Amino acid sequence: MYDLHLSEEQLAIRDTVRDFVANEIAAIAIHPDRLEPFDPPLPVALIDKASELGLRTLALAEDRGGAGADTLTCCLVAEELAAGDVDVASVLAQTASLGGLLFGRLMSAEQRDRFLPAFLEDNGYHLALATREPTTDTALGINYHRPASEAPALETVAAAAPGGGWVVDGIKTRVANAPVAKLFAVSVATGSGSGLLLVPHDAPGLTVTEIDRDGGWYHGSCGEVTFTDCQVPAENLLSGDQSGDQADLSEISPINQAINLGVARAAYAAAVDYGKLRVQGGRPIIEHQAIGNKLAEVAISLDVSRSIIWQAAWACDNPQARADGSLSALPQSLVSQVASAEMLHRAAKDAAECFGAMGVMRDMPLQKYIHDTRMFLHSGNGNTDAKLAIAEALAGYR
Amino acid sequence: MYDLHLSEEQLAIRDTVRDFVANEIAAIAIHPDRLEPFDPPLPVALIDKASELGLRTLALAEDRGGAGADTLTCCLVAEELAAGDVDVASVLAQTASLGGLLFGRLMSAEQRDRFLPAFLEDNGYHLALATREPTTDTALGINYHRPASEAPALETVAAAAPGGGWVVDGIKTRVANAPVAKLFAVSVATGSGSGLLLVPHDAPGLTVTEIDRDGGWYHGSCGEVTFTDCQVPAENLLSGDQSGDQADLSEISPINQAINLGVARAAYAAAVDYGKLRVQGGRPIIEHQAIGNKLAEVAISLDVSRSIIWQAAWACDNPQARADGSLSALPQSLVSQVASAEMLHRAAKDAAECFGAMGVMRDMPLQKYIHDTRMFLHSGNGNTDAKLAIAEALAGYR
Amino acid sequence: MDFSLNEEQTAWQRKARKFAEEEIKPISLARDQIADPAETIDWELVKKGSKLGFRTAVVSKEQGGHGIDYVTQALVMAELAKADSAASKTFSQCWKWSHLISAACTDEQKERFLKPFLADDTFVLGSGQTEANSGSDTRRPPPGDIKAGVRLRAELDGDHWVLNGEKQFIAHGNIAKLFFLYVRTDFSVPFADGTTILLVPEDTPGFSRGKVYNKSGWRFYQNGEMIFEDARVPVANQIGETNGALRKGDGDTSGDMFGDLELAANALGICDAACEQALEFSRSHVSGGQPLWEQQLVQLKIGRMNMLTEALRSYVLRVAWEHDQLIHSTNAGLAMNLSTDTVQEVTELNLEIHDYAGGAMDRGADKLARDSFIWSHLAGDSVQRLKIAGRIGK
Amino acid sequence: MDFSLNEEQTAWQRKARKFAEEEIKPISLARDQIADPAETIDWELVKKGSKLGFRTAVVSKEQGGHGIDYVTQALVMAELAKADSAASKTFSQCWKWSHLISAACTDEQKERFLKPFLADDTFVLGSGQTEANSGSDTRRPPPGDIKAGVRLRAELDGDHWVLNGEKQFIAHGNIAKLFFLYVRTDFSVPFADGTTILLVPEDTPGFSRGKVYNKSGWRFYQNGEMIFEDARVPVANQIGETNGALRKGDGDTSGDMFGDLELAANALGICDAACEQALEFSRSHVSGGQPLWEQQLVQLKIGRMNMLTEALRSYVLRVAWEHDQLIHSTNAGLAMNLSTDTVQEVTELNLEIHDYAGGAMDRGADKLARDSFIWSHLAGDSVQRLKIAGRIGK
Repeated sequence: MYDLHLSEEQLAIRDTVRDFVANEIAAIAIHPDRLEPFDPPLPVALIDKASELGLRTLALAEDRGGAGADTLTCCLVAEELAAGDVDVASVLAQTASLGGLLFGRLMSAEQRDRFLPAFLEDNGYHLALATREPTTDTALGINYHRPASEAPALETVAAAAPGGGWVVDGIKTRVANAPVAKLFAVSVATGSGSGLLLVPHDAPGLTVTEIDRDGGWYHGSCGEVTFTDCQVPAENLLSGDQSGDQADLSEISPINQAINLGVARAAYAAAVDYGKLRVQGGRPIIEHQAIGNKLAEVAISLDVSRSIIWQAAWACDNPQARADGSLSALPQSLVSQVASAEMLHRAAKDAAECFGAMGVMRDMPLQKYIHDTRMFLHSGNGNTDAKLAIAEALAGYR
Repeated sequence: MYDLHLSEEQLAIRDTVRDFVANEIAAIAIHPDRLEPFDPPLPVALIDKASELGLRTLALAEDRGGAGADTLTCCLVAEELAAGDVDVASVLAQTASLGGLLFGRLMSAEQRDRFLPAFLEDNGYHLALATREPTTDTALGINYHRPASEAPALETVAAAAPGGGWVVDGIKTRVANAPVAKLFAVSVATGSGSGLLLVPHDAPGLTVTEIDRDGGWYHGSCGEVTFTDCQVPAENLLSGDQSGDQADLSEISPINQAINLGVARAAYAAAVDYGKLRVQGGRPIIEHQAIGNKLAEVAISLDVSRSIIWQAAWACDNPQARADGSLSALPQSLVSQVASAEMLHRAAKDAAECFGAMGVMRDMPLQKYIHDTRMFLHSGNGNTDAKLAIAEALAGYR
Repeated sequence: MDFSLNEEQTAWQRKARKFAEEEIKPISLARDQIADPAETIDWELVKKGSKLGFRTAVVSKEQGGHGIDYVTQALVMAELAKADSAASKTFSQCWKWSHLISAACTDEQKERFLKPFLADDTFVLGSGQTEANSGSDTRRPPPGDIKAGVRLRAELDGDHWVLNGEKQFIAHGNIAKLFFLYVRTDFSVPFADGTTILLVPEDTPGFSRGKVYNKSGWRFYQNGEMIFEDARVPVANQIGETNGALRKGDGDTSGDMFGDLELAANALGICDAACEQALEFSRSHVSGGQPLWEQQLVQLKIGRMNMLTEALRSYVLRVAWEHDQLIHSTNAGLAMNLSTDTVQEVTELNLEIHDYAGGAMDRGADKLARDSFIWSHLAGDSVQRLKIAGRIGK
Repeated sequence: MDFSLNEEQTAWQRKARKFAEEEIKPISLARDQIADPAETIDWELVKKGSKLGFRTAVVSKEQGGHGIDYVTQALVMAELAKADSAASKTFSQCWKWSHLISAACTDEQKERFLKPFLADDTFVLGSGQTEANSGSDTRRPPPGDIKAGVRLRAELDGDHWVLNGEKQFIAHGNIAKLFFLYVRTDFSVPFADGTTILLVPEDTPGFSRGKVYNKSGWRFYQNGEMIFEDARVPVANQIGETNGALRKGDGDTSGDMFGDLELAANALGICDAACEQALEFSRSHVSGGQPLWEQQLVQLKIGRMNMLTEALRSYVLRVAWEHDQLIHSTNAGLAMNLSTDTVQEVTELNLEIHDYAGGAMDRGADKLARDSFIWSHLAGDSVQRLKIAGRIGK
């Protein structure tokens, strides 16, 4: 039955996080240090505090020590956090999502017993998924009419060690959370195929190089991970097919979109406040038609984006809704990505425009909101690629 | 609890109407007569057939002979009908919505007893709401920063007749369904204030002039209604405040937006079919990146529009969802109007572009889809006005 | 750098403006609303315009025309289009092929075809390219595909070509007295290498006209179907070399390049009309006790309409100048692409201005929007953009 | 109509292109990434450019400058901006006020201020308009409101004006050697009627520089705060009449109108850079075994980038020509407005082309987008659009 009411639990967690952001994050987030796009330090202390609130373990089942949050709830939390600080939101969202997936679906009971206690115990214990290789060429769009090609072989190889266990060699790049992760799920080619291998951050032969923020264009924390004769116990291989699950964790996820929404919302809130405060032409600028109209457009963008991001989030947890005709057959996460990324970037720019010269100053947050939403717009292979993936579905290639 | 599943009933009614459209409407809708934008005849026979299916009485409570449909269900039906024929959808949506309102909320038991039987019995019994006057000047936006002004006095007056009852004089213009309506709800000034008066179409002194289609820019059926010494029984006045209800029936309603969506969907479906069929450059044009990308954009527009229109429809029936924080505080029907009207017009144009020269031919439906979605884009006072209404809310004027 | 017009250019511009204001504009809306697509053209208007020189404006003076340069052509097209875009196109469609005559016809052909064209005020010219299965392929022939493109077959029989097949959506297909027909003369090679242009008079035996297309806009300007059943066209009517249709025009600015300028200049006229309508309406329509013009959002829209229009004008005149200088660039095509975006946005903004009336849409504003949708197909679809963009990377 | 350049224009364009390619482009990204906003300017570059004549290009030849016309100015600004938009602005900011000197200064003032300006390769000029509470109001003074606008107070004390107050966001506020300062000389009338321009040398007693603004783009070009505490400026440094600041410049093309052209021409340079980057990347980056260029969507984007850029170029050159002819129109302002939309869309499309790299964004592409956001505020916000649009309805 169609119903847009959030549950009492969802409303409560949203309020809690909103208060946390107002009380703990807001002031720190607009410190000039944090507004600097070139190399802002990761606010580790804030992330740890948010962990204490349970936001790191959000998607773990309640009986495993988490909050059992569904994807929509994760979106609510991500939006609130990002309205405070996009990096805090990104690091936590990545760990929370991966935590839900790894401990909830992919690990065996034995593996869970080995890794879960440390994960629960340590507020600084983050997770990372290392799948992208430097030579990865997604190549969607070239020969758009081509038949689906096979995925290229992984260049990161886990070889069976003579004494048992795996020896991993290879490089993974643009791994979100790599610099802060204590456990990596690494896609590897094994003799018999491919799979995800759990590698602790202190495994001998594993090194992480943080990717330079400015050139790197990422949110949160990101690094390159190199494996050189890296020894991993045999029992760390995850069994079963994880391809679908990995897709859920791509950059095109409703949770990432909710982070983008949070950023744009912060820009909007700042602009409305300023519009009521700033007097030019003899009255607060929000009372000028041109500014009022612009803010209305931004407000509409936020509402529309939220509506479709939530729809996509719900679709992640309710895949049968497509089959029963409640939702269209399109890949909902791609739809909401394409539609919201452009709207939200535009929203941030329009909000900043209300600030005049202050919209471009590095000691003010507006320029950062623009930069952040621009990064979301160009994340992964960008909107063009996402649209082509939809086009391929329409054309019936795959 | 957030849930996007349509109910089994909703899915069933959607399928029924979809079948009806495919079997009864589709072929007639693309007859050159119906594609002519200058003066297409109203397909009365089709409307009557749809009435037989119960679509005219959709929103009446079940115990009063209707289907008890909520606003979302009305949207589902409207989209399906409009994907077949926009005029059929418009006439039925107007009668169905008004029926739900008049018989469900506004009429006294006595009034209902008098009018309901004839309404239920006669498949050609339509309803019209006559509120707009030739001199109406909504004037939103002039002195945007002004305090809210009082509504201007109605120029249509119901005077107490010496022998009892009302004598109505005045003109109402752009009254949807006027040419086919058997009962009008007319906003009138009375000695003591204003209210809605029920006037049967055959009341002496009531004349309807159909508004010329070409210059008129409307869907369905539309006319000017003149009252000259028109005698109406005293007991036909509706009691209570109807201002909020009238707002629900304005041109800016999610049901009208769903009709627009149905039109754009028809354009999209035609373009996808054609894209798979038409070969140029050595392959079906859908297999060219440029066309595939365009169709993906159209598909995304439909999904996004549907998502926000449904949200607005649900918000109509669940006003408390704003207060509890499940929805934003913005007027949802305006949000979905602004956002969807532009997207859907663009979608129709893009779909038509795939047809080359055939996209502009009057014996093909594409040009009509463009014209129809353009009318929705410019209905009422247009998007500019709707955005200003939102802006006024943000600025806190009202 | 000099943006000023010389005396001749100004004179033609003035003449066109007067004709447009006094003769075209008063009948434009009425012609638009004629239901029968075969009855929309007003021959009296064509005759009047012809007598003023608009029909034959680009034929050289030596050959009996007026020999106006490309800048003047752009100015005249825009002025006429401001009153009625389709009427403007009716005249300039004659120019398109006048250009080809002067660029590619032999003296003998000029003698045979130009003279009657110049003498008869109702003699309009037509093209003949598009076919049912050759739309985009006509514009961007797929390399190496011998099945694609024009299929109207021409076979040599003595000193005649014998034609069989059909053409669709042909400009002036139902009224032109002379056509420039693209026929396939070699099916063993791709279309681009096996197509020939023939001059086909209306009284060609075996040629008949099919239906007249009923368009949503551009109604004054008619399109029709052409049918050829063993139609016989003298070899003497062939333009250029056999199989050389798509190679003609290289090194000149006729045909394709004129067509690009033509659409851009015509769109400019529609934009001018929209700007004028919007300003006029915003000043005369009172809402809330004040003219609409007083509203910021109205001013912003009218500012944007003018901004887009003046940018297009600047680009159109640059392209026209380049044509006069025989400079080849991607500008003509890019300006044509741009004119699509511009004319559609500007006419849409004009509709928005008219929204403030709160009721029925102004018919004039509606017509401009309908007319401008034609650009999607002619000037701005992905094929017309890829065709131009492809040249940038070369 | 003539779009060609004369020899002098071509020569300056070539000289600017060479300087941009050889001197500016190699250091542009490095200057952009200097964290301290006071350290971003490269004085060696300024000196080199000055020696080539770029700093003093618009001072008349008689007065010791180069006297280049507006068309040349537009060409030079675009060429320099192609390598670094902010560096180009650093030079042209000097032109803006050179124009004012020649339009409004007395011979005595020219003697006193032009000579040192011409002699010193590091002598850059600054404005001084915006204040904390006068942003939009400076651009569009609200009629009749005596509280709005510039509040920096100047009071007459013998033959000196005594200044108290602050200026914000002042171009070259921290480095200029001479400022053109807008001061309020009458608080009993609206700003537009009570403001005077003073020439303020950097060593004026009572003047001190405040913070240097840290901008997200345009980093080479610096902005600072100015503080005046009983600062004394000789009455002899006043430009034009007392209270006549906003009436100067009427009838000439300096100041405001040059500023409009300046932003439009500078944006054109960024667009050129973006088009070049996109084409280069699309040809060199291979995906799926083929250059990106082979993809239709890539071609469409590059086509659109070029289309928008060439339309802007056409409009910019038309505006420059109008300035040279002393023709007044809304074109300068509309071209400036348009340059905002164009430069932002074109640089955004360039980012989209670079998306295909699938990873980190190209720093050069990112810089172009950051630089172009400055236009929102300077050239394309609602105030800058209403200011121009308002003239259309007059």
